[in-house]
Amino acid sequence: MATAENGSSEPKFRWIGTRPVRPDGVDKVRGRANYGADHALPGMLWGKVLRSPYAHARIVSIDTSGALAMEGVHAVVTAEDLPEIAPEESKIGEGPTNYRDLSRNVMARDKVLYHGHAVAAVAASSPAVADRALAHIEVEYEVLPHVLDGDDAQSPDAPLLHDDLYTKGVEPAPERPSNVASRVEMGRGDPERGLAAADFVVERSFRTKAVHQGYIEPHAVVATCGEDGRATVWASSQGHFMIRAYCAKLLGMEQSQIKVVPAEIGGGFGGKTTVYLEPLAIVLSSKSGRPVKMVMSREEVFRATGPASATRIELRMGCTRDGRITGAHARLEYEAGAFPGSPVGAAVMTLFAPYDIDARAEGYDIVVNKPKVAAYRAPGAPMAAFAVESVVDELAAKCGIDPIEFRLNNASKEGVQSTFGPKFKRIGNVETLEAARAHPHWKAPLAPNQGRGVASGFWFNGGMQSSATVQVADDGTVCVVSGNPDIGGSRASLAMMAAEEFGIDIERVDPQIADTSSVGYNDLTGGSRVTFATGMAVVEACRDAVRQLRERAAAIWGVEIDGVEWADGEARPTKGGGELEPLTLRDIALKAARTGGPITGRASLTARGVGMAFGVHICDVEVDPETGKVDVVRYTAVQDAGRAIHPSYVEGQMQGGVAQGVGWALNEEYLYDDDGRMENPGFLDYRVPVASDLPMIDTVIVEVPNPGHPYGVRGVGEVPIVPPIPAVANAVASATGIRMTELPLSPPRVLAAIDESRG
Amino acid sequence: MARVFLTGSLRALAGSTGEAIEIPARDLRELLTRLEERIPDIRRRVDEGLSIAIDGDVISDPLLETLEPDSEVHFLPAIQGGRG
Amino acid sequence: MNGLGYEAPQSVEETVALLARENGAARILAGGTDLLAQMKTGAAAPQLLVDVKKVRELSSVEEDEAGFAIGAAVCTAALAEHPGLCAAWPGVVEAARLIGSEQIQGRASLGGNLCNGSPAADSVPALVAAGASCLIAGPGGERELPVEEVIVGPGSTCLEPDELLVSFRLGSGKAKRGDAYLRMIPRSEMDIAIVGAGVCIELDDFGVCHAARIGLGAVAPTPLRVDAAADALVGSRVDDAALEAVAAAASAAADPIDDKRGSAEYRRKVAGVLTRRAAKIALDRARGEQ
Amino acid sequence: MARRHVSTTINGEAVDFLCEPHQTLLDALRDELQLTGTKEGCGTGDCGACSVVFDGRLCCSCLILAPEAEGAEVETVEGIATGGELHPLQRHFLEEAALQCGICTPGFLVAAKALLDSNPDPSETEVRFALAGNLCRCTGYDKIIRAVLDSAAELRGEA
Repeated sequence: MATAENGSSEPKFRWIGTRPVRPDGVDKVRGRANYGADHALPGMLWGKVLRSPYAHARIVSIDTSGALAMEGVHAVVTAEDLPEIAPEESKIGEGPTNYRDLSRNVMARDKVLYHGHAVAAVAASSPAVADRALAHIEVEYEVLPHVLDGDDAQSPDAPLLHDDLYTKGVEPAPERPSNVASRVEMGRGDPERGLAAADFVVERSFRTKAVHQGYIEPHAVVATCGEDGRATVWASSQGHFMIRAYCAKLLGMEQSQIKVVPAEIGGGFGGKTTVYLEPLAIVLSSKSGRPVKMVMSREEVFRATGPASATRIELRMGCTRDGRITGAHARLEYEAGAFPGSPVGAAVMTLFAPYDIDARAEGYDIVVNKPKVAAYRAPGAPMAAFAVESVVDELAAKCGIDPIEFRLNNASKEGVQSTFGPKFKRIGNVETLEAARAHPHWKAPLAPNQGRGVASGFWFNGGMQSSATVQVADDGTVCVVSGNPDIGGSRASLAMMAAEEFGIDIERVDPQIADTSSVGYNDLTGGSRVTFATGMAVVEACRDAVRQLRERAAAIWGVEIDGVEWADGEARPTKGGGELEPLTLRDIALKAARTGGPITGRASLTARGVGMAFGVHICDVEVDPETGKVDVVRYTAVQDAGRAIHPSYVEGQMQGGVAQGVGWALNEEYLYDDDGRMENPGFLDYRVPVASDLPMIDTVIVEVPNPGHPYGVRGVGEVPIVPPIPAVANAVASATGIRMTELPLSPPRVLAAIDESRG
Repeated sequence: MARVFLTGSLRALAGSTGEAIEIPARDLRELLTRLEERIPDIRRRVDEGLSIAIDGDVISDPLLETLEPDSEVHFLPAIQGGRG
Repeated sequence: MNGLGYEAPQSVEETVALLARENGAARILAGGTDLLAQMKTGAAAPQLLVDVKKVRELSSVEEDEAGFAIGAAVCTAALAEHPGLCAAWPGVVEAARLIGSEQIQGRASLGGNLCNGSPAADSVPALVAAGASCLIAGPGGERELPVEEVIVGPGSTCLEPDELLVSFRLGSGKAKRGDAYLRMIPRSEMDIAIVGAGVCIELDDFGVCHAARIGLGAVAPTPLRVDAAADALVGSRVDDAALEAVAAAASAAADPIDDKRGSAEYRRKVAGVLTRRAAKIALDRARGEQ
Repeated sequence: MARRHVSTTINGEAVDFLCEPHQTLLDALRDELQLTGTKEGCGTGDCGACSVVFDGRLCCSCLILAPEAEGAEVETVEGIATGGELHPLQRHFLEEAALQCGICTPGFLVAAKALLDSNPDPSETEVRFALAGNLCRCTGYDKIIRAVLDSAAELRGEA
């Protein structure tokens, strides 16, 4: 089970570190929580999307008259119903997203760029009528040659997806358009010199396939837009402020015309940090004059929403005989899908982070005729870690040094200059490696056909903007209002921090996620930022309220404010306060009307002091030598959380990240036929891990507090998906003696490698 | 006096050989104005999607941040889809 | 999928009459776990669904001294609750219990699994090994066929549009006989078999195998009865040499395709491995050791 | 096309609804009866989010035709808590953080209750295989399996 280990002196908290039941839990176990598809409005129509049957084609004409003439069809939408958007980089959401590309991904304009690309949409009286209506929309296509693979897309004679796409980040600027959208490079020192001086050099090429976030809730939205041009949207997303901003931009509306109400979200993992259906639902509602519900089928989720990039990574790394890495060079090629925007930049930034070494990485973002990729939990990092942690394991073996010792010898720590530029501030890389080494799993015996692998993982986590308001009711209870969808229990963490600040019982704190018109702007739930950044805003808002409470107490006692201190939920006179009786939160709140009015704390901030975080995972596998099947038989995840606010949900993030990483390593992959059609768009043949595939996942939370946060919090959501792929791959290598460098490690691939090695 | 570290292509543009160049500036705005002497379109590049790290703190959309006398400033390519 | 009719007849005769009337536009609905999924993806578009779960002969498991009559529409979860069947044919029951998840088991039937016509159907190799036969009713009366003759190609069976699969016939329990089924799937559950192997072995009083039957799934356009592999066991004490021989014979008989679930070469190799391992389990059961 | 009238029993109460013959039981529960606790994750019986107990058997309601509910007994997640008291499974799921986003939780609760009703003392492996038809992408299953085992112990009076 989880054991928290930290060296620092432990301040005494009443709630932080405990495991209260989450305040929104009862609705979720009673089946009363409303997710995207659970909303219904009177007179509601059903919307469906017509999707391209081709991977690459010009749209010659679209005739919607047949559909419009059908009984029960109330509106049809094509690209003409959406404004032409100028190319402009958005600063919010998932990092720089080009609004023109976003618009063309929501609905194809002039060209379809992948099989499943949205071409038109209808709103009808029932899903069945909507389906039939789609069949009556005639689209004339001029089919174009397509390209599905990153390598092929780079060849000079490859079909071009965008004839106005010139590679960015290359000097001098190229004259010919290309499928390579951008080049990015980062590094430190002179790795070539280091590589020349190395005793051992390992050079390998790695390939990973596209995989999907696999959230169980398909994308869903209900939207209504009146004749006054005002829209209300119930959306299941990772950020309803992002939904409002993107819809306003794509529809040429003001943000004040759109209110987005956050539905509960059934999983996102980065895949719901953009828009697919929302703009279409608004336009369909506006044209039909009725509310419109749109729910994707699972097949649509696979064919038309953002997977994580397929990648090819070449890595060269060298070390001295005594285990000191002298240099490394990596070339990363990430498929972006139909529009630029793969997370190769984040991969280039993070892949060498666990190590204090001279290294350089160059990354290429490559468009292909497949769905536009979207963020997937530490976007870009898991694939790069597969390469780095596999080669580090091989180097350790060549030196005959224990793989954790080898990593400790080269570990980055505070003050070390990272390969992406800045010096590391206080980080828990060493402490996490030491906790893994100390765990009984590291030295436990192995049975025949079993192997053990270890791997490190890093993520820089996000800060960005958050707002919170804290309303004190006259019965002394507190409502904490914030604006981040609660994917994995963040309401509980926010309530715990508020209860700690006020010094009251957590039952008296009511955490609410408010719509876009009821709380200040909040960047989306992503980058493992909610407990960190929104938590910081909640703490600031609580401190603002406590200051007001002290002011009211001072007024009641007729003293100066610095004569009043706040402790354990009450105002107390400071020393020398004589016979003044403490005033509880309720006492002060009851008199609020007479001492100045309602007490409301408020905070809006861009969170600074982001805590970067590390994880180290140990994995045991058993490999059936006759069928190539790999079973995970034991797993231990160690991670630095800075401070675990609610340990159960920190453990949950770690265990969930492990399961997704193991699925990515063993069985998950997009399979495409030669026409660019996905062959396995369903949970039967797109194999996510099931309960009987996994053992219990032991967790160890290391706490090296982040000085940048009032409670030392570091983001925990993304780190845990980074180590599993290499941990599994290193375990398979330990069990079979074969170094596999192409995912997934499915039974046919493993058996082929075993037979090949037997010659 | 902030020490500014430039990455690959920026370093070439700035014509600097070493890892870092020293620029006197009390805040980011001042720093960018001085840097424009060496890299005329530095502001466009920042707007187009460059992140800046000040003493290890990565800031995606920087403008007014103050600088300490010994601050270190790094220009990083913006993180595409980097905050999933 | 619209304008769909739904009927729930009470007898075999009524069902056959309905099928005859619709001549091909009707589909039998037992558990529906394959059929409804296909209707949703457009792979099937019947005009009429004939729900047969109310017909006694299709929804019950009868046991008499001759053996078992398993209704074609009985859900596989119910088979595991029939002590006599589990004792007599553990291989058939474990194969049926591998069809999908617990939720699928609450609906899926042996009839549906067979008539869906998939070469990778989990229950069919075990039924073939068990020497099961199928009772089929039609306008002209009933006929009985060995199970291996029903699937004639991927997704198609020998049943006429107006014929109804009523039940499966299996022999009664027998000492010194054991059957077993194994399959290869990438996960531990919830997958379609990349390869399936059903083996049934009968030993004489001296421990020598005097009868055997082997069925393979997902290695040919239809589930296969592989007599060459069975012959490799007959006359042996099912020792290691015989087991190697049965593995080789199974691999040789396999004629698989490359597809999204596995390569032909992989299926050929694993067909041998699974047949050998299933034969070992069947042997242990025949010796009463399991 | 004429809608069919279906009279059935849901969570012990007699219920009537109208449906198109092609609608599934899941569609009827959610869109005709506003019982939205049962969720759709895939529509093809591969994720378990739509699990219900149908005539005593655990099933995927997305693969049952609504007309088949005529005269049947249907139990959904909304019927698990009785008399304003959470079922031990619901309580343990909350106390042990066995859910994060919660979209799969209704399906897991229905499937786990069906398991414990038939096997009051399952091993960890038995629980894992019995729940293999319910996909969860957030938790990695660990806390779900522990919550089911702890609920079983409490129901046996051993907790």
